[in-house]
Amino acid sequence: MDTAALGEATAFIHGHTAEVLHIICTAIFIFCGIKALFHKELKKVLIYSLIGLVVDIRSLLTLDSSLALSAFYYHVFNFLVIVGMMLITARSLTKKAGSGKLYDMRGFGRAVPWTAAPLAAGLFAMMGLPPFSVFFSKYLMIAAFVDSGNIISSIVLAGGEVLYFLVFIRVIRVIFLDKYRGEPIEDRKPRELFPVYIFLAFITIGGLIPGIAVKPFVALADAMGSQVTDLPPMGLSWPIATLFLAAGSALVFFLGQKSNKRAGLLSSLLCLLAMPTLFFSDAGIYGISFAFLILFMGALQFFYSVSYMEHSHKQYRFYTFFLIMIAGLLGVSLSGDLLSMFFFWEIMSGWVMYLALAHEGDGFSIQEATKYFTFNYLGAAFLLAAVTVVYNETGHWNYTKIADNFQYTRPMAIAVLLLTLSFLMKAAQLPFRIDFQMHPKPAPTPISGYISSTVLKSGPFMMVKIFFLASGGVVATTLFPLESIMHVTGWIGALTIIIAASFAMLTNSMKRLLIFHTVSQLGYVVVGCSLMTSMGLAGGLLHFVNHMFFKNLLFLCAGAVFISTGTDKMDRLGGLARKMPITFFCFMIGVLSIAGVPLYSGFVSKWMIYHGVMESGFVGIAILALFGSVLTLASFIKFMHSAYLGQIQENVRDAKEASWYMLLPMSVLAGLSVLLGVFPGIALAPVNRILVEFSMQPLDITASSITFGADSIDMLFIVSILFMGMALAGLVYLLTQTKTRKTHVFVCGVGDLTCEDSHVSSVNFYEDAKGFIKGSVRIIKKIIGLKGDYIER
Amino acid sequence: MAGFFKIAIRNFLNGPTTDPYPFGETFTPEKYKGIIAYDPELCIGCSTCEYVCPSGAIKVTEKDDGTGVRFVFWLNTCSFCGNCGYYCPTDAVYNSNDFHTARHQSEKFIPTIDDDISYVRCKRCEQKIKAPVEALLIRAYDEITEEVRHQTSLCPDCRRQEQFERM
Amino acid sequence: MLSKYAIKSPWLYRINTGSCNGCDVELATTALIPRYDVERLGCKYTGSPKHADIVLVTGPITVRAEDYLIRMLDEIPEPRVIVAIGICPISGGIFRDSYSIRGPLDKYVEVDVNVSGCPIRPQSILDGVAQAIAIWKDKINQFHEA
Amino acid sequence: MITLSASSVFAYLLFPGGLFAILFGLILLSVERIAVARFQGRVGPPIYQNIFDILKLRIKEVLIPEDVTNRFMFAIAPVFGFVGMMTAIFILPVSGVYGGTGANSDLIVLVYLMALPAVSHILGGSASGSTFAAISVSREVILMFAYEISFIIVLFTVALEAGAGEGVVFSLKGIVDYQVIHGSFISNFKMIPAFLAFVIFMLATLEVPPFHIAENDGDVMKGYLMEYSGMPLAFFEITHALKLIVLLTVLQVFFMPGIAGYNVFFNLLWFIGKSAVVVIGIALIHASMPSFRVDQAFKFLMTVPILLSLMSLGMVLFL
Repeated sequence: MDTAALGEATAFIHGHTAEVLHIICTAIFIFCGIKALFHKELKKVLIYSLIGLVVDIRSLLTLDSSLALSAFYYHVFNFLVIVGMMLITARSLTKKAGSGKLYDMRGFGRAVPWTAAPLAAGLFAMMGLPPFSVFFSKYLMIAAFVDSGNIISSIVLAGGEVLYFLVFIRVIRVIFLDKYRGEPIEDRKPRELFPVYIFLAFITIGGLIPGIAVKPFVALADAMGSQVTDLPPMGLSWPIATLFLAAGSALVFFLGQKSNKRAGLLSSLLCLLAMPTLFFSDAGIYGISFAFLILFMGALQFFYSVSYMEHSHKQYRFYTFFLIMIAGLLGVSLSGDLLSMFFFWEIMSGWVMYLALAHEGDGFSIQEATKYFTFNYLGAAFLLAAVTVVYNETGHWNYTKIADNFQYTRPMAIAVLLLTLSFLMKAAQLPFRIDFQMHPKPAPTPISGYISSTVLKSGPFMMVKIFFLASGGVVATTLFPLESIMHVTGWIGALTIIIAASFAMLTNSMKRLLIFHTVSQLGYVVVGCSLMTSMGLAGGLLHFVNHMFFKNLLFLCAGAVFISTGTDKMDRLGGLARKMPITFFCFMIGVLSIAGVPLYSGFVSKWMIYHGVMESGFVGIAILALFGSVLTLASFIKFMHSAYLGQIQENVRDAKEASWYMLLPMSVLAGLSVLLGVFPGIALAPVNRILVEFSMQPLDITASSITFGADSIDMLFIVSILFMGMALAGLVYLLTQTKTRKTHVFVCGVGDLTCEDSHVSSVNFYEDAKGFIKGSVRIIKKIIGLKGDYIER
Repeated sequence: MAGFFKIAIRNFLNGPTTDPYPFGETFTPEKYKGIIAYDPELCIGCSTCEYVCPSGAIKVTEKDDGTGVRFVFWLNTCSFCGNCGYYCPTDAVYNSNDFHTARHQSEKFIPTIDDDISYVRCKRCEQKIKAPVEALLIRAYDEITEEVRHQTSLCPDCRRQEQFERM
Repeated sequence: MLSKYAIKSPWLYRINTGSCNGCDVELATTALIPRYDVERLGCKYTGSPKHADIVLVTGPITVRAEDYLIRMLDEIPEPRVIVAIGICPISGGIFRDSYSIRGPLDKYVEVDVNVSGCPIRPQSILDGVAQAIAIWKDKINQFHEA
Repeated sequence: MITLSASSVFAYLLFPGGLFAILFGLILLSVERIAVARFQGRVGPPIYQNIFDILKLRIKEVLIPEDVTNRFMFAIAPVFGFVGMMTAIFILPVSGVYGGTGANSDLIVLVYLMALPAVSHILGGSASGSTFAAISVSREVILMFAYEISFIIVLFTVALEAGAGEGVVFSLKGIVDYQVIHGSFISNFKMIPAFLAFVIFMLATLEVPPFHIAENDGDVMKGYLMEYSGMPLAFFEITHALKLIVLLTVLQVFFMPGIAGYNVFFNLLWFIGKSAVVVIGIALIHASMPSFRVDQAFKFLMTVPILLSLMSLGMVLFL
């Protein structure tokens, strides 16, 4: 069909039947999605999803810009390549499994990895995840919509993809993550696999160097005769550190197959080696300091997981995915422009994290990892739409250029709102369903510790950047004024502190309690950062750093306990402090700093946040935040008492102290928590330079004191008074050198009490107050629609 | 709540009603059954008290050299029930209202009362008899004549003998 | 020595080894009712054996209470005074030769003051406590010489 | 850096800080015991009673439970509360007598320091491994969780009122100076509910009978102090006395710091007088109120003091 016919066909479609066509296409889109979701046959599933997605692109035709046309061509071409590749692999898998049924191919991904790998890659590509070209074609599609002005339909389109996302996830779970039970089958010969891998290579290259890959399609669109508007530049800026770590992860994948210890140490070394590369990056003090922290925590985490992953299987795969995730995170922090930030954001919270989280392979961890992956995908969809709108409004990707010509117009207001929304979703703030937004409990501790302390921080990290960018521009609309967005974010943060901490009061599993507390401590960071005053932001960023240390410390302690006792349930533990004194000591430092006791790091940042909040006059937020710290202390006391202190329980009798691989990172973090408590100046110096970068008035700080306007505090002074008191007490202890004698605990002389019934465990620790807390939690559950005993389990 | 406030304020105003015992005298009811007291003159050695004492605090035993009856009372097992005082025919044993029973451990095994009554020789046959007790005589006879005195100083056999001779 | 001041605050602790509660009621009255206020001597009933200075033991050590008593006596810090309240702990009292009691308190611990009576009078408890304080003073001195 | 001048060391160790506060606290505790006895019609202990309790505990033998879970935590727990209270007294200004430590005497620091005694009770109780202690630790945490809310709201109300509308005054000295000029808050009708809420908070923190739950002699006897004897127990008693002094000072800093005379001695007398009156008031409530059960206390503390303090917060904000 020659170009003229096509031209008027588009005009015709565009003419008066666009609405009818629109409705039909959407109907087909949804029908195919549902069909694919429940179909048994693998081939049928693939075909239905192809039809659905191609039909979904039909709305592109309604726009008559060349951008839409080239996007259409590029998108369709990509789809054809991917589905072709997947159909070939599907045929070979059906041949191997004997029948086309999806469930007969359970676990094939593990049995015949090399034949099945293209199928997985294709499925991830269809979802539009980064390293593949569909990511850019989908981005072009949404850019086309935004270009033609209707933002709402672009959001609907991005959101609609989630239906197909569920389809693909189901296939991946069945084929790749389930155990393989059949008799061993061997891979196909490399000669047959060659064509499939050419296709795979083609779409991956298309993803990595999008600029060149899209050229032929633009030419094709020009040939069609519609006027050429310039394509949005798609050049990615790869920071050196990310490249270094990506290469490192490949190295670990190949070298680490033999011994887990070597793989762990190698990846930890890689993180340390990546640090010097930060000096060459030009990402400004804010990005570099966050990157430095990422690498430092990564090194500790790997060193810890050398002995934690001892019992696990295929550690090299875990380390590779972990390293790629860190590379993505580095990309987010160091990237200079919004598009590459989004690209690395997708890598960080994309399929890499999904496979790392589902590493244990049992049903529960896969189900939780899928829930978290769906939640992240939804967040990323909003982000994609918002990022394109920002580009469309300002015409640039680079942060500094965006800041220069930033007008707060109506669409821009929607974009800022969407950005804040997706960053809040990343930082796991309420009021979204808390069981979805929290990263999964059964994931291995090193990665869940790392996600809690560092990966979730990318949310507030970017939120501050966006607030800074938005506050610079001239205000042109009254739709969503920036102050109200920030105020609402503050309130969301405060509510999260209270609700998440009260959930933590009820839960019985160690890691779930810690994850609830991550959510509530992030509430503090969000409250601090949403003020955008110099004291508030400095407090938020300092808490950002402190939380990183003491939260990771608590996670590592919980991991050490999990390894030596084998159970994650608090009510089956008791009296661990006898068997694991060093872990208990580090745990206590973590608890005291998360509760904000003056000698430890949590206190200083909370003090600054309260002063910042009260300075801006939000009394409600200050009260909720201060009460949140009491809730945190209460729930950690439950954890401390039922797991570490109290009577020693049976299954804890043979618990041994963790190996020094685990203890070293713990004591380093504990030392840092105390150091930052006494000398907050160390962390505040870079924070001050960040304040200057965000053109705010820096606080005048010395090594230990902070003064800003009227209120000031000198931590060393308070700590020296505390130490004087301790010295006094020690002196008095020495003076009264009376005899000491060991006797048994007083239980009215009864001799036959077993340990179980003389230990108050976490289930009935708050028995008396449970009525009240349960009532209020039930109301909250109704509001955010959480069913079952998710919290108590 | 208001009720208690009124009582508290009233107590405060009226001042304490504490009994100043260790530092001053305390009221002891007259009939309070405290430590028992023993009057050898009245005792006739019938050991009813030993028989009725529930906790075996009293021992009435023949003295080993046969010269009398030994009355031993050990405070630390007496339950102050007053049986002995009630059943003693001659009220030799009675409850005093002395309540100071706190003793040091070293004094624990010292008998509280260790008294004895000695026998009297019968006028005629020199046999040991218990001495006549004035209170009993008063209660037995209207008035104590010389005859009664004489009779009670004899041992039962001699008294029988004398009565027989008088017939 | 400091013992001159220390004896001003003897803390009492009650152990009931199967008593008929007659003496325990008397013990309670010495502390609580306004008439015989033991707090004037600086005494205070404590809840835990580990805070006890003067231990008031009531009841004839019945078979069931025996090993509880042994375990409890071990939990009382050293410069302490044991006071046997009522005739039961001193000699078994009325139940002396019954099959179910394990004899006087002396078999288990070295008693210092015996306050006999069934039940004892609150005033005699104050007597016992006063004597116990005197003994306690010497014990404190001995404890600190050793 | 650290300005450990002679005057601050003197203030910390002797006058408004250590020795004076401990002795004054112990005497006030004895005064409270005597007042309670007098309200019950008894004579009550001599006034030096609590001091001699400490001296007696000094000579006692220290018992360590053999299956204690963590000996280090068991020994260090009493020191937490003691240190917290000593620092709190040091930074609290006594009107007309002692000026506090300038910039560092801050409300937020005060909140966290006043939570330290409760933390030391909890650590001590759960480290001792005894069952009674575990039950009383869970009660203590529930109560602490309940009464902290009203304290925080009262705190912010006072800070806002002292800021007189345009800001918030976090420094304790600022609050005292504001009241000296504008008349103390006790006379200010807006602050009466906050005063009542603070008194309820005081009763709950000091474990005075309406809230004598964690160490209730009825069921958990000595509660978290069950396994302590000798010198560690003395530290807990001293911390209790210091906590009474800190609460009285905070009450006077928040609500009635009125400076009576000019020289230090007269102000000190005025301070002691006010404290004695408050202590006798507490003794009256102590003598005439039975104790709550834990869940009753929790419901009570979650409703009455919070409503009172919210009422006065509302009045301060919107009136």
